[in-house]
Amino acid sequence: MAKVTFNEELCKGCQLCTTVCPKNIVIMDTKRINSKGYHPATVVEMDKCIGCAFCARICPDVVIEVER
Amino acid sequence: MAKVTFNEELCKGCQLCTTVCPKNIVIMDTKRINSKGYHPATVVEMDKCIGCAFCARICPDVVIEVER
Amino acid sequence: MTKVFERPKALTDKPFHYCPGCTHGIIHCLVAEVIDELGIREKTIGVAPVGCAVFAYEYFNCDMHEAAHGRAPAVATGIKRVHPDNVVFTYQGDGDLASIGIAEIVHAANRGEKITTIFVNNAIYGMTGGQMAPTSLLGQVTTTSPYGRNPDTEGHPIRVSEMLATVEGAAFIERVSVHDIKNINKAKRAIKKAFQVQLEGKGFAMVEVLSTCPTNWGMTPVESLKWIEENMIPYYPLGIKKEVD
Amino acid sequence: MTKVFERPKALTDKPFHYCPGCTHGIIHCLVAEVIDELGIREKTIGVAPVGCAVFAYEYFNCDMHEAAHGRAPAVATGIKRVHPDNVVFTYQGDGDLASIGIAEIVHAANRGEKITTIFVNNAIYGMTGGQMAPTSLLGQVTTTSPYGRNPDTEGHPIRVSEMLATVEGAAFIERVSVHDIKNINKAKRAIKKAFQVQLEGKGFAMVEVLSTCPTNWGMTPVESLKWIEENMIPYYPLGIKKEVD
Amino acid sequence: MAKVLMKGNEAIAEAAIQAGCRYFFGYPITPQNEIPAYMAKMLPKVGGCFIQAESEISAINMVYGAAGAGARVMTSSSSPGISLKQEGISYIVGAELPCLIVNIVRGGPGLGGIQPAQSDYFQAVKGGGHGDYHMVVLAPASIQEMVDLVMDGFDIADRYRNPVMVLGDGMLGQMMEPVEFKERDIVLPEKPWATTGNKDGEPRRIINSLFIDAQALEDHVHKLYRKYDEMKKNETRVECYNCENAEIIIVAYGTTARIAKNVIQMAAKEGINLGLIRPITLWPFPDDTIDRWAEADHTKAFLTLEMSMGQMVEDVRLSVNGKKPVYFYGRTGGMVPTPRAVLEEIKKIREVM
Amino acid sequence: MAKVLMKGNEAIAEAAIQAGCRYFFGYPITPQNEIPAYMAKMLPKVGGCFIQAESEISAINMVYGAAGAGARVMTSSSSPGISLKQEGISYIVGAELPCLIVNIVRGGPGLGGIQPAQSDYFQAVKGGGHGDYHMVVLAPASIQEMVDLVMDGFDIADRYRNPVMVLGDGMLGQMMEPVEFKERDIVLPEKPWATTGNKDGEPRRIINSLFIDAQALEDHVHKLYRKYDEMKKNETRVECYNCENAEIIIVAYGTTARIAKNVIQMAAKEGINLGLIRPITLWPFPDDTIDRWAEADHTKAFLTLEMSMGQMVEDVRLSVNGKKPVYFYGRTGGMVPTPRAVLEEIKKIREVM
Amino acid sequence: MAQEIIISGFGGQGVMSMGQLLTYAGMLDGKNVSWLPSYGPEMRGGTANCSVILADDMIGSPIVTEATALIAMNLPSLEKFEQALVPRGLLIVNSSLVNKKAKRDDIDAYYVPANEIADQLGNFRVANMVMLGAYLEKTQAVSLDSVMKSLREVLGPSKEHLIPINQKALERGAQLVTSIHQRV
Amino acid sequence: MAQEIIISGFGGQGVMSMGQLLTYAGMLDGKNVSWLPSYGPEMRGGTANCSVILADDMIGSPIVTEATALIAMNLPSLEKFEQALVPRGLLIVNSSLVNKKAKRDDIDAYYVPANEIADQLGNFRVANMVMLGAYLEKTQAVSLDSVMKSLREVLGPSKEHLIPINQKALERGAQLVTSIHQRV
Ligand SMILES: Cc1ncc(C[n+]2csc(CCOP(=O)(O)OP(=O)(O)O)c2C)c(N)n1
Ligand SMILES: Cc1ncc(C[n+]2csc(CCOP(=O)(O)OP(=O)(O)O)c2C)c(N)n1
Ligand code: SF4
Ligand code: SF4
Ligand code: SF4
Ligand code: SF4
Ligand code: SF4
Ligand code: SF4
Ligand SMILES: [Mg+2]
Ligand SMILES: [Mg+2]
Repeated sequence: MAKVTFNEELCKGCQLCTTVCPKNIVIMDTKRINSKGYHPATVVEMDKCIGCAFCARICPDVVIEVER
Repeated sequence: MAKVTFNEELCKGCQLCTTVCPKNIVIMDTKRINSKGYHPATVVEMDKCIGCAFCARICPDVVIEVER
Repeated sequence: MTKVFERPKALTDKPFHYCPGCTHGIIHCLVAEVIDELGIREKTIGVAPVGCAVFAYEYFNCDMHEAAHGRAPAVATGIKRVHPDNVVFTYQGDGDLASIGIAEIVHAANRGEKITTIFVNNAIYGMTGGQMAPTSLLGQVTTTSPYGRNPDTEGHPIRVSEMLATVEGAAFIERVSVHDIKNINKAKRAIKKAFQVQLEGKGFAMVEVLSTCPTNWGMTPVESLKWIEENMIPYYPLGIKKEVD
Repeated sequence: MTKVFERPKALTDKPFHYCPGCTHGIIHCLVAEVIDELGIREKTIGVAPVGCAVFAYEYFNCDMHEAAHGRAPAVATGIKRVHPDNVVFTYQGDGDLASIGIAEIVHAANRGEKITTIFVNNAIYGMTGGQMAPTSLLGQVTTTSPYGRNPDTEGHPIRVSEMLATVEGAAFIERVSVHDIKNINKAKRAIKKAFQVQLEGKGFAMVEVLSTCPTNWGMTPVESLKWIEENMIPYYPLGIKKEVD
Repeated sequence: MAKVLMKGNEAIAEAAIQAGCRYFFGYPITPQNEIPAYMAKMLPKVGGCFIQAESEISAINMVYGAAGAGARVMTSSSSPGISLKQEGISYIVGAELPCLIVNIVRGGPGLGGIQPAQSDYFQAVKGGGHGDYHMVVLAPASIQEMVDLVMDGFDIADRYRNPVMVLGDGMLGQMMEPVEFKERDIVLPEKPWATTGNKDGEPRRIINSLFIDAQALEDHVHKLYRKYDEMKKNETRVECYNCENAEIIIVAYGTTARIAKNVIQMAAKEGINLGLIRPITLWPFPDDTIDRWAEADHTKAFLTLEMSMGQMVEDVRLSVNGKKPVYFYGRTGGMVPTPRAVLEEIKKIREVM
Repeated sequence: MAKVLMKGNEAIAEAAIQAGCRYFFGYPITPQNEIPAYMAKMLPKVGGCFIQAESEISAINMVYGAAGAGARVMTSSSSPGISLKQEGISYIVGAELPCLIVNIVRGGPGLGGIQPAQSDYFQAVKGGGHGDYHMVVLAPASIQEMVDLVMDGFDIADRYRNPVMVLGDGMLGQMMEPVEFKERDIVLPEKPWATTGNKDGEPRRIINSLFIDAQALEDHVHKLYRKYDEMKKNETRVECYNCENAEIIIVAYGTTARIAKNVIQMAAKEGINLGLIRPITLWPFPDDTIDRWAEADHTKAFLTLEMSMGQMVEDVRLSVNGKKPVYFYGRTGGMVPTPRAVLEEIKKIREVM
Repeated sequence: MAQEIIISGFGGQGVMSMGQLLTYAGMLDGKNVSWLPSYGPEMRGGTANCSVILADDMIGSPIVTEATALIAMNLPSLEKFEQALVPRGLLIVNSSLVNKKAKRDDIDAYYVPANEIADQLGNFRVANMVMLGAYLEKTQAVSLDSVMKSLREVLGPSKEHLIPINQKALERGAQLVTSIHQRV
Repeated sequence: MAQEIIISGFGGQGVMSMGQLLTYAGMLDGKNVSWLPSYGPEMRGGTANCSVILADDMIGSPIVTEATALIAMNLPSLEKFEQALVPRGLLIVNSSLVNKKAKRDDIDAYYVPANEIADQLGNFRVANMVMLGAYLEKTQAVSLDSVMKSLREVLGPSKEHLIPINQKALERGAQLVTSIHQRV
């Protein structure tokens, strides 16, 4: 049981987080756009998250918090 | 048969030449003083000179010419 | 549930101004985590460079000094000599450290100045819009090497870590990368070590971090990580270059 | 009888201003002989430093440029790029090259600038009256290290040749000494090689020459030669540090 | 030739190349980066050489070497980088070498900002480096003038064997305007003093700024000052605009001179007669021209308009020498004065006048 | 305390130590080498730290760091070395840090010579670095005054958080005179802005000269200039000597002011009444004082006496503002004017007057 | 009368090139012209803007502080520059990204869904041309002919094939502001 | 009247310290004093010289251009500075190294074989004190008492033992110029 939280307003849509998730559950939310003009990253199927924090670790904008 | 010539006015009396002569014939002429105020180096017993040019080689002020 | 990853205390709340995907942000985060873990935030004084990280003084949540371009090691020396019990670090780009500031880093290292340097090598001048750095790779196209870096006229990329490893005062020098999780973790360990070396008074410590500049490399952030792996690391071998006990 | 030793053509008639027994004079003579032997006097342009050899422009019988302190390699770069077919050399002291001018020499070497550098390491600032140089030995007393050079605060003497040997653009680097006839002869061969490397367009070439400063070392000229042998050479090992074919 | 639309910085670079400049040594800094970029691209195509030096100090010393070797050579930078070049500039003057130095000024002091400023006037004109010396300082107010002055600048530098500085600012460097590159006969002068290799039997060429004997150094400085007298006589340039009946004359150069013209037009609509004296050479300063207008009855006052806290105003005061009041209006740190604010200032002056 | 006989350079160093300066970063250069040598010897004994930096640029940036860290800190150099420090000085001003910078001036431009000169006046006073800024520039004329001004200089620097420059020359640096070190209570001010480590709950301390927003930079520069107004009000120093009935007033500082006193004595013997205005602060310049004497009926003219081609004379002219003629006599390149030659010059002026 | 235009938006929206195109065309039309970019670190991801002046008289300052027209490609641009418009100034807003209206009522405002139109045309990059078309239609500041010539110049032979879609975008922008008069 | 003295010789002849000693003594005597060395690369092997002023009034320039006395330790010094003496100025020449006479006849010249005397005293380094003794005898510029005090100060405790020989040298110099009046 793990949880990731995105501070979406900080996200710059760089996609780095999407490349490291072992569960492939981090994706870009192309439907939304934050106030900086970027599509933010988000997690689908949160229940698959193992809380490895890889996504957070690689995020250059410290967008992601991970709990486990 | 070799010959060394000193351009005495250039000599600064540093004595380096006196330390390298294999024949020990280069000495400081403590009786004379050149216009810069130094005792110049000179050769005694020129006939012993083998023209190795060590003295000239080490002289920092290019005082010495050697012929052979 | 406990937090396994959260914003380090040694970072302020200020969002980074870096371009999307620029790994300066990752490196900031690593430095901040190390400061937190070592519990030295209250005695750390950071020196910001001139380069994209010029605003580092807004991000690191400790006392900060903004140096002139290339002079961070001299500024850090001034600070460290006044406060020998504090922890002083510089954060510098490759233009800053390897080009205009090469004299300052060589001599800080040679004096064995007890400071820690985080050297961000992204093979380009980011802030000024993509000029050639001394670390730019052969053939790399930049605004000032428009036909690709040519070794005949511009020389080869300089390996600063290897060079600094030759001076006696350098106590710890390692090159790391942040292009994947494994390497990010290694990078963190190296940075921690570089601060510990300072705390132990051993001498100068530097970590060279291979980093991206998606904007001026003209790549996506994801492509950029790959470019580090495929192009930079072969020329800039990772690992410890110097370690003194 | 034939002359086996006479004043080289590449020296002017001007008597040197150096102190009695200062080996700057020997080194001048070697450089001039090499220029004569290679027959390149008419195409050689020399760059004089700021240091005791500041008046080198009065002694070398070729076109000369007096550089700012430490900047001879940059000046030489400017000249060489304008006249790539000429032979350009710098003559620099250890304060000039290893301290204020370390950035310029590192980058000239790294660019593989096709110039020849004669680096006179006398472990002190001669011209300004005996201050510590980056190359001063541990414990050496100078006006700015009055209690002897202390590695904790002033760092260890820097081995520039070894450091520069790490950069790709350096094609030939050798350390020599002039404390006795054998070594003087070796020094001459090294200097000749360093000019040949330039003539062959191979890259940057440097010869580091261990040299005396009887005046500021507070010794007689003869004692000074001994001091090179007994104190400098053990720390500054002689020999080729880099050679590229 | 037809007009082309060009950024100021690129126009500078192109003008230099057309003037026969084949060597450029520089180091990146905003807001002048288009100059090295253009040079990096174009110089190799014309057989020239661009080097990004490791620092501004190296750059100016490469210029020193290349100038001594007889090349037409240039460097450019912006404020902090120009500060770093001060020792080198002083050497180049001392050794009597020609070269062109461009400063695209930004706000200071320190790291300051990157927006346009005129706060390096003193540095350029009074001598930021050590010792007694001067440079001709050219202050273009349009991209066209930048081109023309860059070309003239090289000639002036060669004529007197002295560096010439072009003082622009971030606005002039970054803006685009149509510009025409007039055809010029480029005749590079003979440089019998340049280091090229000493041919047997000819005198050696020595580039040097050291004169250890004080009397020799004084003689040398006097020689430089005789050249400066010549420059004052021959090279002073100034534009007078609408001064004939002006009540208040604005003195401004470069960007602020452009603004002054807006002010004059706005003022004319309100029936206020203003003039502009625009020094084109900041050194030599057109003191005679200013003095002449100070003598005129209709001139009641001067207003010096600068993007600084007041630097050129001292030269204006020296020129006016107490004959009329000299006021000052300035913005600094990258702020550009608006025409309207300047007009308001002038109205205030008219009230107290 | 009893008087001791000391070289100017050593007196500067000792004064700094007595003023509580514990950090010195410098690089050797003639004719100021006794300062670093003295510091190297004495600072370790008082728990301070001397570093011979790798260059003048490193030295000024070490000063920048140490000043930011709250230390009383100093550097010294001579002309070419001071040129190299210009960027750093501009940063220190921009970041509002106190420190003392000593320039023992030698002849320029370029490598020039090593004999005494006053040709760095413009650089010191108008700003050799980029951007709008000023430093208090102190010009001692005796070893005793050097000592006193060095001590005052540190206080002034701290009071305004701005660098202070002491402008000497090779003669003042090398000569010996008796000097007394008066006891002072050294109270180093609190520096709540200095980088010392950020205690939890307290605001961080940031040393910085970057203001990327132009309006913010202008605000910052205006803040600096409010300090400069204060300095002008509080720190201007000048000596007037024999001006009461003087027909011609010599304006001179430092070494040339000493010579001027010889001239005045020689002239008095010939029945010529001369005075001396000696600016002790070159910035802020004592323009009010000069203006006051310019107003006086007995004052027929001014003669500015400098070891330069004429630099301070501009400030004198600005102060006099056309009220009386201002003449200039100078030697340069390390030549020191003889009293007799100056007197001859004055006689010539009297003829045309 | 001189046209003094501010064009503003995110970096990447073609704000600078739109300005350059207009300036180039003005030059071809024989006008005095100037183009001035904002530059600085805010270019990174933040807003970018440029000033364009087209005049018959001499141009003094190239900075537009009293704009006759504002082309706002995003919300921050509208908020930052609305107040710089002269009374009766022309405002063209990219309504695809801006869901607010102008606050002032003494200006002529038009809301152009430039991104949608560009998407319809099949290339999201030509949103700027849609806006430019609208501007040109309203002001006739330069001839369409010159704009097309400039375009050809700017795109160069390698991008010749993009001319038609750019022209289309210009036309669609023009049509829009003649049809839907969204005057406030 | 002020004493304005030039002391000149080879580096190593103790020219600078002789000047400092005199200056120090002047200070102890309550006079205004100044000492100014020549400095520069010519110090290297060439000549060294210093200016000393001892005055009751304020001292302006510390450079002596119109000397009341010249102490010439070698030939170049005599040649360089003879013309700087005021009429009736005092010249003291080290005749051990200088085999020429002064050219001027409007000055008081004394020839002191200082090196020989120093050698006789057993320490060639005190030749400068012989010259100083001669100067003091002729001018009474400062008290012998102050000179001895200064000497003690300058030599320091470690060289205390050198005081007697220095004093002897001073005395011998003084005797010489009273006995052999080599006035020109
Ligand atoms: C003296 C000086 N020279 C040049 C500059 C311009 N400048 C700012 S940042 C920079 C280089 C930045 O490159 P780097 O250090 O590699 O950092 P990055 O932006 O790549 O992180 C330059 C040249 C300056 N501010 N000051
Ligand atoms: C910018 C600058 N800084 C300092 C000096 C003073 N200076 C002249 S020579 C020298 C050092 C000389 O030492 P080195 O290079 O070792 O040469 P050496 O005299 O020992 O042969 C220095 C610091 C200067 N002339 N210019
Ligand atoms: S914590 Fe790990 S598993 Fe969970 S979303 Fe992030 S990367 Fe994926
Ligand atoms: S790595 Fe961070 S900034 Fe990048 S897309 Fe993911 S959450 Fe957003
Ligand atoms: S040539 Fe050789 S043998 Fe002859 S004097 Fe010189 S060193 Fe001695
Ligand atoms: S080595 Fe040369 S200078 Fe030295 S004593 Fe011998 S001849 Fe004279
Ligand atoms: S320009 Fe490059 S280094 Fe700078 S923030 Fe952007 S991506 Fe990072
Ligand atoms: S000071 Fe030293 S290096 Fe210089 S000339 Fe004298 S002995 Fe040689
Ligand atoms: Mg970089
Ligand atoms: Mg040396």
